[in-house]
Amino acid sequence: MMDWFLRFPEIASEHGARLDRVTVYIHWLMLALFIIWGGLFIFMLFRFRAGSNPRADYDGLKTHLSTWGEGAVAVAEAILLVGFSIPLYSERVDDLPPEGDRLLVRVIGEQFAWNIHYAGPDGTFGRTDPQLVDVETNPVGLDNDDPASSDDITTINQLHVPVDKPTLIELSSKDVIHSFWLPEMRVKQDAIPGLVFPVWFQPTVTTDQMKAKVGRDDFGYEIACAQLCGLGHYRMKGFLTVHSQEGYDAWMAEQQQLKEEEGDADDFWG
Amino acid sequence: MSASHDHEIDIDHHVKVYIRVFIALLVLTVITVAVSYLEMSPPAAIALGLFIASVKASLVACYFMHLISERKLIGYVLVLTVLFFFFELLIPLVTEGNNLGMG
Amino acid sequence: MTDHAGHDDGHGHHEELGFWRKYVFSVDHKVIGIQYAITGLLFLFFGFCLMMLMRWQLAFPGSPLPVIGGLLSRGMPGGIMLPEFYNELGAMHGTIMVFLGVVPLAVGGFGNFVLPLQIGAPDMAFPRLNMASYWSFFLGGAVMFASFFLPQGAAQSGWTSYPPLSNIAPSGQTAWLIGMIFLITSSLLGSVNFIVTTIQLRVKGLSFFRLPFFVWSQFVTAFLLLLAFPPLEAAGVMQLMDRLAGTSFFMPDGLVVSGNALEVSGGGSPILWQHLFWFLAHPEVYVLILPALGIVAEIVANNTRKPLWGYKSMVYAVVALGFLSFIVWAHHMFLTGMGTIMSAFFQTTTMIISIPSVIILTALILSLWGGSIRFNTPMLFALAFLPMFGIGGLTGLPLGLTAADIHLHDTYYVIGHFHYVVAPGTIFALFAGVYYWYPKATGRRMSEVLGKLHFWPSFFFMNGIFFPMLIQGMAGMSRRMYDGGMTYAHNESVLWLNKVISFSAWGLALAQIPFVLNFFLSLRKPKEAGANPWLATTIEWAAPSPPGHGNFAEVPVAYRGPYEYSVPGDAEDYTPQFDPASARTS
Amino acid sequence: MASAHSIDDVIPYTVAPREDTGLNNVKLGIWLFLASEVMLFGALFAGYLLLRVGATDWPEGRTYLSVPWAFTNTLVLISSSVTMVMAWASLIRKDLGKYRLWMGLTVLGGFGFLIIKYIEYSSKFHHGYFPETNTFLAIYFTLTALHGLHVISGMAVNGYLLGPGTKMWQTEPQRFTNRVEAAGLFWHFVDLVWIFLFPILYLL
Ligand code: HEA
Ligand code: HEA
Ligand code: CUA
Ligand SMILES: [Cu+2]
Repeated sequence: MMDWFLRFPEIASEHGARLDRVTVYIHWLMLALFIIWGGLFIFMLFRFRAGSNPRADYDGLKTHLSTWGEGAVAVAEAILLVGFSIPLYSERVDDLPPEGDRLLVRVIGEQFAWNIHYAGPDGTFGRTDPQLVDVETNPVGLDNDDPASSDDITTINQLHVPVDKPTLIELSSKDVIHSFWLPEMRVKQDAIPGLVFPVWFQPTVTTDQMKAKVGRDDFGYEIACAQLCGLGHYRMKGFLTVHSQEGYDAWMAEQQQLKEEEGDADDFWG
Repeated sequence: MSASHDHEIDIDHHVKVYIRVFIALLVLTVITVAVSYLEMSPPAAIALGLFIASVKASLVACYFMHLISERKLIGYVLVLTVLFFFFELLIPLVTEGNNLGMG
Repeated sequence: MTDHAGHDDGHGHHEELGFWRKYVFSVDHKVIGIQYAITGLLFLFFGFCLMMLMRWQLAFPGSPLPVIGGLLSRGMPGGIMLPEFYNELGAMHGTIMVFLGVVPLAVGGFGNFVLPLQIGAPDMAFPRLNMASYWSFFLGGAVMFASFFLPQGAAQSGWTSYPPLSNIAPSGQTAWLIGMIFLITSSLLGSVNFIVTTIQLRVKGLSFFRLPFFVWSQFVTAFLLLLAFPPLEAAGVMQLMDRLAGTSFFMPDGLVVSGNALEVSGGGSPILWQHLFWFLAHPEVYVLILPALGIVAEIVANNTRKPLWGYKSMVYAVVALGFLSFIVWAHHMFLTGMGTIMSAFFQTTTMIISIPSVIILTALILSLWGGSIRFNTPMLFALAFLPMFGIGGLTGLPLGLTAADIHLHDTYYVIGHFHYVVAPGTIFALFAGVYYWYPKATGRRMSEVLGKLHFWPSFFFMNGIFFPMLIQGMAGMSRRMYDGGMTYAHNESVLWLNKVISFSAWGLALAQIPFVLNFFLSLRKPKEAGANPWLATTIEWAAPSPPGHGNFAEVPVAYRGPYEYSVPGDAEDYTPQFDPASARTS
Repeated sequence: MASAHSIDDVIPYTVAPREDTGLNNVKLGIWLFLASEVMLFGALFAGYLLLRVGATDWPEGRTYLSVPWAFTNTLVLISSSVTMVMAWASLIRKDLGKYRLWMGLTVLGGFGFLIIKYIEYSSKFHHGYFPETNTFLAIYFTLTALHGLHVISGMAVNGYLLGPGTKMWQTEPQRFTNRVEAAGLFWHFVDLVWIFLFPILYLL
């Protein structure tokens, strides 16, 4: 019932439901407090209005049951904190998916786009250097003299990942602070220049499956920017496509193909 | 002003103390500089440097600023301030001690 | 210092000051309080206007705004708002509401006017400092206001001014920083004054546990201002250095802006600003709420005609709140890459700090039990404050749990959370305070009919504005969206609420008309309120309305606690603190 | 109450201490102000630590700054703290002449400090060291400039108490002594800040 009431976005990641559960529980607590206090409040306004109670009682309420109420709130908060929020958050930031069984991608925010950088089949990222950045042709500043760069794929605003496999993102920013947000994945993390943060999620529903689920053919997962980053903040939108593993492999092969066709000029973006 | 609790006869004694504190401060300043030329590991050097500075600062606060004989209320204010000052020093700790940076 | 000082042995000698010394550069806490209050109200109104412009853009993205749009040609060419201008409005709405509206009204206005009266003092401890504090605030406000007329407009990096964005922003940001330095100076001068006044100038018999709760709330607030503002001042100086002297306190190596590597030395940390900002700004939010709680407590006690329930626990709670507010700041920064230990620490302190708030609110609500409740206008606003602050405070809880904050951070849920606390919360309390102390300040009563006409629609529209924001936030709508979030498909189902909110906001504007009328028309009524129109117990009601120079005809003495209403055995249902006679000696 | 001033004569405890707190208003006020100053410099200090710990390499102060000058300046400032407290002591002894002498020396000490600071600054600029050169110099210039502003404010107050402000000694000696004490507290605080800045910036 609370889920319906809270109207979360669709959910498509393995950990998302557990995060939502905390939100739901705390809202139950809030609702209970509000109803108990609110009910009492309305009752007292009615019962103790001057018309019906012309002379006030100096001592007022004599019980101290409320202390128990306050204690109960504290206990409930402690349970949510220790039992749920702290371990869940810890899982987000400490239990990063181990090497091998994950896709590693770099995401670099800039005003006002998301640059995506794949290491390609060799699994190593080519060297990057801010001095080499060119908005049009080389948004991440990839050094093409580095052999590891040769199979690297960069895209703008297009993040493609396979389903049911953890994706680990190395998040950073070129200019100002952005915030990388995948609403359906329940992933949000500030992208701060000068720092690189790990973000990970395991998608459980492919884009196609989600299209069927919500009954809309034009559905697509979005990447939103959640931190004010200038006048284009509102339109700093990217797209996330969740493929089946085969679909993802096909996409990656296609990108490699395209990259070769472009030759050494890497002004490709997808 | 502390006239209410210091008697004016005390002032000669006070002045003597000021002179002694002054000399101590001079000596400690020389020591600070001398110590900085010793070959020490940076953490040790920083700890020692700050320690000497704290001693000097306490001398100034206790004697020149009369904290040693000041009313309790001022003491409370300062204890509170020092506490919040340490909260401020949590800032570098929070940032550096425990962040996720990978690069 | 003046030379025309009266050589008179007696106290309370009224000397004639010229117009300027009496009303403009006055050192009388009452005049300064009223100056603060009027300036604060005007800034609230200005901040409200900025917000109404934003709400137009949010409800009808990209459509030209009739009439008014034409006047704002820089930001709204052809009446259509530019994104830069939207960001200016947002940043300045936040800044103005917080630093130029609520704080001056709540602390500068009510604090200055009421606090010395409630403790029986003739004035503040440092009257000239008090005047300096007002004028420093005024200068800060003038700089902020004037910044809209800069070629590239006012600050546009949010009220939080996160660098590097704010470092590379146009000159409005410099004006913002300079304005903030004036405002901070003003608050520092003011807070020293409040603390010394409270400690030193209490009349005989007024021990700390006989202070009205309002005085306690101002006292704690003053400590927050005193100790939390300097870090922001330091941060402001550093950002000014970054902008004007080319330093890189907040800029790391290797920045590339619009494809060009930035020519700075680098080595700085953007997060440092956030820490220094929130080190102030979290205590600051309690600066916004504590005076409001104080006002509500006074009015609730007076209009239930009984003592506050659990006065002592409220006092302990407010002190605890003030103390704890210094160690929760990083709950605004959960998503800046915080590890488990630090986030656990700040989640825990955040949950702990909610407990004293619950205690205060519980005490206020349970104070109604056994009361004889009068529903006059101040009481209506004070009563409405309770559930509104309740909603605002409760919605703070999910934000304090990182697991929930991952989804809710930087969405309209946050906007809904804090507006519930500050708008139908604090603003209502401030309205309550205006209605309650207006007779003391002017000797005249405000109209009850207009008051109720102000209250009910305001109550309705406030909820019409802020409740939908919680729903939008839950659905994933980001804040600070120039187009109201229509770029994103996941917002589609809640976009229609933008119109509901905007129309409610304009409705709220109309609902303020009775207030403005009431405020000014009541000034023309006869001065018939008398010293104690509400039959209240605290010491400000011993002074004549309006109080003269030196405040009290004779120095009052406090004989008992602040809220001795309906004392058994007393004929009247109130036994003032300053009244020597009572059936019950305490 | 001779030569009462319009507002002050109605405010209690401007001169004499309140019984239960044992303090007068000015004394409490100046300490509260100093508390906020602690937080101000504390924030910059926290910033310094954060930037230093986060830096890949941090220059030794000596590579840019002159230890001998700073050492001299430390001595100057410490001495002026002593002269300040002696000035106050002379007032307790009711010796205005001595007060003038010591207070004059204190103001002179302030000038000395500023002159040396000026020499230091201009030699930095001369070598092409500016705040924008690197983070170390940025924090060095910011901290010392802010401290310098405090020195200037302290000198302004002391200068007033040495010049026109002395008039009050004739009419309200106690109040004047209180003012000198409060000015002294501020001046010692400025000294105290420098005692930390010296090792932090120059030596460590
Ligand atoms: C006056 C202002 C004020 C107050 C009092 C509070 C109070 C609280 N705030 Fe809020 N907060 C803000 C103003 C305020 N806040 C602002 C301005 C922001 C955003 C700034 C920005 O980013 O621009 C913010 C943001 C903010 C965040 C960051 C969110 C984010 O950016 O992701 C968090 C996270 O922990 C938080 C938590 C809390 C908590 C736990 C409280 C607690 O203290 C609340 C405790 C109160 C209660 C628990 C209520 C008790 C209720 C009852 C007892 C029931 C009563 C019921 C009836 C009467 C019917 N707040
Ligand atoms: C104290 C703080 C405060 C107050 C009171 C308000 C009040 C209001 N705010 Fe504001 N708001 C902020 C602080 C505040 N806000 C902050 C900090 C932000 C974040 C900025 C940022 O993102 O950087 C924000 C952002 C913000 C946004 C989000 C913008 C965005 O993210 O893009 C919106 C959107 O609707 C909004 C709306 C409102 C509304 C409708 C009110 C209404 O409640 C206004 C009601 C006002 C009144 C009722 C005043 C009436 C006064 C008079 C009538 C005076 C009469 C005069 C005389 C008698 C002389 N606010
Ligand atoms: Cu990028 Cu907002
Ligand atoms: Cu907060």
